Amino acid sequence: MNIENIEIIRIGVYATSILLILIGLYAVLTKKSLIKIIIGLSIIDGGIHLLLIGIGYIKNGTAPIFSPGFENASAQMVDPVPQALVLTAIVIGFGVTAVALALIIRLYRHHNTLKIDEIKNLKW
Amino acid sequence: MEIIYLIFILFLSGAIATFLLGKVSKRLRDIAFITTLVVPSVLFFTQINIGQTVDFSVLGIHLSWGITNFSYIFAYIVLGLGVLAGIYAVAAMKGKENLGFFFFNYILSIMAMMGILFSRDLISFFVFWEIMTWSSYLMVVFTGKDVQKVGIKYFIFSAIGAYAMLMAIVITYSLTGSMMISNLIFAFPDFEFGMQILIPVLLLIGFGVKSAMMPLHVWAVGSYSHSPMAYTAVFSGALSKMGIYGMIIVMAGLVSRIPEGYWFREVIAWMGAITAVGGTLWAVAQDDAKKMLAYSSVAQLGYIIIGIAIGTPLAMLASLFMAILHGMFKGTLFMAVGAIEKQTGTTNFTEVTGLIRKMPFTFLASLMSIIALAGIPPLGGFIGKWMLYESVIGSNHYLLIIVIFFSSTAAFLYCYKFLFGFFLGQEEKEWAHVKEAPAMMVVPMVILAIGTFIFGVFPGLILNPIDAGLQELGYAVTQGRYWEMSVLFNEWGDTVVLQPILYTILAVFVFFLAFVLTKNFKKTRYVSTKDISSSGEIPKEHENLTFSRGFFQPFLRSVEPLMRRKIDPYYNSFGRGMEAIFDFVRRIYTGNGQTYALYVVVFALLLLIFKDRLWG
Amino acid sequence: MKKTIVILLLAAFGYFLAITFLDPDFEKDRNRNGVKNVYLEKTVSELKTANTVTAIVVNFRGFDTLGEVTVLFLAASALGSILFKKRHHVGERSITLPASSIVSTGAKLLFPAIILLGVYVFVHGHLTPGGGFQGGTIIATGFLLMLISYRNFSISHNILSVIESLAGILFVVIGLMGFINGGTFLQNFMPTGTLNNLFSGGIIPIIYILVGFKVATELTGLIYTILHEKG
Amino acid sequence: MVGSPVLLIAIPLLAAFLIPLLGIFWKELVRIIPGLVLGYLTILSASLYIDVLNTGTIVETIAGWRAPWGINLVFSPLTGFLATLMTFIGFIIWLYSYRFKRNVEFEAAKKYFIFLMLLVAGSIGIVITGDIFNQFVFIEIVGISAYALTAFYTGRNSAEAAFKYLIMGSLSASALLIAIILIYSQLGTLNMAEIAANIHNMPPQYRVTAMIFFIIGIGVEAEIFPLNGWAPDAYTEAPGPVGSAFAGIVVKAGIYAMVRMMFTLFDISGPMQILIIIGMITLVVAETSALRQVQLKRMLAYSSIGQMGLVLVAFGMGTKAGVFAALFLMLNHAIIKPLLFFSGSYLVFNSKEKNISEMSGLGKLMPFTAAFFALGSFAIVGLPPFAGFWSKLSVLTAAANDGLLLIIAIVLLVSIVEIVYYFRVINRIYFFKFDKATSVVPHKPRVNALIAMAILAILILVIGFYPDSVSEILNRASEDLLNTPDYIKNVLSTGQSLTY
Repeated sequence: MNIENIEIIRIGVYATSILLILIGLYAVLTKKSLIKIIIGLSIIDGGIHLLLIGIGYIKNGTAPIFSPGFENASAQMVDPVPQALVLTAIVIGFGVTAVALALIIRLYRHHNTLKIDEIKNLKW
Repeated sequence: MEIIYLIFILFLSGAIATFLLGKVSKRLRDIAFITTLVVPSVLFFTQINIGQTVDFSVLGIHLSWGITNFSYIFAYIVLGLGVLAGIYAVAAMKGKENLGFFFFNYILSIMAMMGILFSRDLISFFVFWEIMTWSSYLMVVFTGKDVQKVGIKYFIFSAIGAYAMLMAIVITYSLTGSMMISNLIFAFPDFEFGMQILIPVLLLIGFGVKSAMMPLHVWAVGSYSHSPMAYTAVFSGALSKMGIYGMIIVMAGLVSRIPEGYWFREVIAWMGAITAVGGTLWAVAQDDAKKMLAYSSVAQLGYIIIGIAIGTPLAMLASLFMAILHGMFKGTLFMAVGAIEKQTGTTNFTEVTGLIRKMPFTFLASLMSIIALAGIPPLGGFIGKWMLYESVIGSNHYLLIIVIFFSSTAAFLYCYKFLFGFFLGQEEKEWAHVKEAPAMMVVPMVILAIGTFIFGVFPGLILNPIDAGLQELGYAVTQGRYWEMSVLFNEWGDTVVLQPILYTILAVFVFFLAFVLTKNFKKTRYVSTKDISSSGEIPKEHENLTFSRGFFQPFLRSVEPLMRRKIDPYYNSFGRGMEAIFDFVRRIYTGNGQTYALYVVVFALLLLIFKDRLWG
Repeated sequence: MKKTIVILLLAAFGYFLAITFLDPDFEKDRNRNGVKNVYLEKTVSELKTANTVTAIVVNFRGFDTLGEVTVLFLAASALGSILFKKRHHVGERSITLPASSIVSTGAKLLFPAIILLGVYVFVHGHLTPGGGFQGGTIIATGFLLMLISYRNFSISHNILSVIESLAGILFVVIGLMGFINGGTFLQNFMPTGTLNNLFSGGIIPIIYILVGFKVATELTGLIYTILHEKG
Repeated sequence: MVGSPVLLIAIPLLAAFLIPLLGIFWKELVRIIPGLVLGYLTILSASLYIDVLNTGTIVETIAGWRAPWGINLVFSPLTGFLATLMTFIGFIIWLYSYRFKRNVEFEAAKKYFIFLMLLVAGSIGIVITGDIFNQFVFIEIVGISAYALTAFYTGRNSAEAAFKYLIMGSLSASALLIAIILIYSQLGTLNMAEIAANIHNMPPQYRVTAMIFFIIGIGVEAEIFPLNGWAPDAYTEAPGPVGSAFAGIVVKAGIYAMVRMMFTLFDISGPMQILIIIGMITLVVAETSALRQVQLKRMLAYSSIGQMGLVLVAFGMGTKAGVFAALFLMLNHAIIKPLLFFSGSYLVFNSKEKNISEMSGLGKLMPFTAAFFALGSFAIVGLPPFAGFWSKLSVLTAAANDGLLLIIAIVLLVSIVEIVYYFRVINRIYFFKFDKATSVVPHKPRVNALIAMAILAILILVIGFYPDSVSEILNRASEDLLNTPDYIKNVLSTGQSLTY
């Protein structure tokens, strides 16, 4: 592979993740259903996690795991830090989503609807 | 320990003790209250020397307390009136709920006023100023009547004033690096032009509110008439003088030292004149004694402001003299109204009549105070007014003097109304049972009334300290020179030897009093209200013969165009407009979570668009 | 209308993201000698952990992981608190359709295998791609499978919460033991062994196993709570 | 040496995991342990703080790796001050709510205390951590506990409030992650000190973009203007003590994160127009919105937001006087607002619809609560001689020194609005007649609640009468914030951790 191809891969990853963020934002900003809004948030999260992974990419990189006999292969390894971060970020995103879903159940119990514009008892 | 600290600690601990004792025993509470007022006053007059200071620092700002000749004048008003009205209050407020709270605030406001007089730096000044404001506010709302309207109005205006002042204070600090008042006065002529205008304007707004200067007076009437009368005596008599105190410092210390000062003087003088005229006219129109006196206070403060604005030594003397006298006679009048209210339950002229025999001492005190208020010799008010006229004419404000004359004359109307409405006229059956107020209420009134008389006869007793105080502000040593200019007052200030003319006036007065009190009284036949015949007709039972209804209608009709210009509605509609705008603003918070999410994105976008300007 | 505005806004937003991330300069000036190289080097030389990601997650940035575990714990508690009802009764399961026998039999068959896989993944977290989170999630899917296959399948909430608490407590206690032994929180105080052995990496595998337990129980608890919620 | 900063985080987490276990044995432990933990944290934090003032910043490494590699905790005059304040307020809140939900199910009470403790721990974490990703994790801990606490009452609209909070919270978390990505991709590190040392090597366009995403990411917790839509709802719907925890603890952490980011991370010196502009807008919008509120807690919420706007303005001046004023404001607000929420909760509790108009005459029936509320109101609007005055004065003098006359004028005008709405309430509770139709028969506050309120009230009076009691602390803290080189040096030079 030559350099241009690598750039294309990298930019492709970035572009995809930006696109995911925008799609998620679109869902959050326009969809009326609470569930869809949460899905939108998850999509944003997904995009950001992809972006985070993407910045660790290096040309011809390998996984940052040392196998027997390859103890000195660190130069070829991709950046492990974003991977560790993304692990944490995913779990946190998961926790938030779980709480959000529970809140939606509560909201449905209380308002008998999932439309966000009908749930505004609190305002001004 | 410094005696200055001790005074404040005594006040503070006394206030708390009074409040707490109120939960235990009423008698102890009253005793604690009076003690707390008297002891620091005695300490003040005996132990404090002029020029003695204490210095300390707070948050790295150097502060200093000490009394000057000038503030000593005001201390007379504050402590004198404070103690007398305090004694009066104990009797007047007897049996009311929450008295501990009342006394607590009373002491705090006296303390705050003393603090203002002690402050030699702007921060202490402001701190005490605010303590005075909120403690007096709590007094205004104490009765719980019209709290939302009157109380809030008072506090809003006070806050506007206080914050205008605070702004001036912080600007001063940034310009001079010091909070000392003397440094401000010293450095003021070197400030740049904008600041030379801004700082006095802001300070004058602050002081103008407390001294009820015309466009800022709207709180005064409601507050004066709503707080308990025992406190209003202090409120109108002493507390409003703090505005005067500050105003004098600004006018004499700052404004007189810059070329543009001339315009300040003219504007303030005219505002004072408008205040005087407006206050007088509205006082005439009132049927409620409290409101009438409140408007009258506004008017009187207007005169004082005119004097300050004119700024000649004689005018200053006049203003300060009137300030002290006003504290005395207006204090008495408010106390008298309080006594009437306590005894009859109302303060409306149209309801109460013929109390002269029922409450003779109250009448006497009121009579003397009214004479002083109207400016009739030999009581003190006359001298103040005379000096004021003279100074206004002497400084070539001829238009102004016409206005002042007009309002002084109009003031006679309400003075008469007060006397007639309550004390003269026919006795109504309804008030047959009314008795004189308790001695504890009468004595302070009488003392103050007699004081008015004494100061009217011996003006030098006050004018000399005032003179000394004015020297502190940079006025030349006058030592009687200025009031000697008046034909009437030759050497009165200096010597206690009375001139023949004074003897004459005094003799007439004494004779009149003797006539009223002895001979004439005995020969008077008291008849019931309906025991008259008017043009041969005998009035029926239901016919209203009370003359105090619709007093001065023709006069009021003729000045109606002047009175139509009320400023209240403008403030009210401004307030409503602001509330409407604010109500609109809070609709930003739509309550829709999605909109909030949109805000996040829009905010991000805005920041990103202007990102080149964000750094640094 | 609103959608158009939103699309325009997002287009602008996307433009700014794009000029940031798609700019060729974004790669050019990057600092490639950051902490990464140190991590790769020290993982082998000092921690003797094959999987650098695991080393980072558990050791270098172990504090994050503690926080992350707390987030999960919080989420599980929050779920219970948010869905808490005054009348404390175990609600009917929302899913009322019985699973077909193929599913239920298959589930029975798969369950041990899934659990085993999960355990393998978190035990070998320091050697292979995987670890506590991944393994815990796998185990939770096993329970999810059982829960949707068998209507009567129930797990004692108490046991779950005891395991969950114990795992969390042990995590902190191990951290504190490092604090007592080595001077810093979460510091390794056990022999590190040799690279690529199961027993290597000092406290890393232990913590990761605890994380595995915690994640597994918490996720199961989450699923259980939501399944028993009647909407 | 009494301990180490890491215990400030580890102990509450340990206790949080322990509580469910211990609750099985003795239910009362669930209430007691958080109090013990928070009390211990207060003592620990205070003693560490005294050490720090005497000997200098403590940098605590974690897992034995020195600064840029491992995560580190920085306990400096600034962060120590905030951590001590937070633990103290947390303890007071515990004291106030010790008997909270006494009659309700054990499960609910258990969760309440766990969330409360983790809320405090997370906020401390935000303050003392030296690593941006770690800060993100703590922000999320705070966030999730806050969502759960907001939605605590099942009967009300609380889920709605929590949901709005959650949407904004997760959007901001995403923004924060983008910022972290940008920083990491350009500088290859997550350590604040290392970032601060290298920030000028980062190309400006990425630097500013990262800063923007940071502002959005932290702005939700810091309640800056367009990002604070959740706040009034959450404050209103959350239980009373939680509102005070938001106002006294969480916001402070958010503000700290924001200014640490601006001052240290991005090493901006001099005035920061963006903070001033955002702060002014926040202040004006919030205070004007507060004017016409019907509900007391909502009013307090807007007031709290407004105060935070003022804090940002003061920080934005970038001078030592400005920072001093801002920290002073934060301190006062952290003491006064909980007092207002505490006493306000009881007032709300005794009115049927939570409306201010239904609190007529409660002052006579519950004298202490009403007096505390009045004291708090006096203090927060800045009436001397109470605590709030001195902070307002410092803000104004700081602004005057920078010649920001317009800002002084606006702040003072807004203060008048503030006075109006606070005094409306005071008038209502003191000088109106009690009305049985709208109020319920008063529930008198319990002793522990009264003690909690009294402690705060005494603090207000002490600071009010003797502001110099805290000025030294605040001076040290503001010097610490402004001294970025020392921060970098302290963090990066710490090889081995401290021993004890």
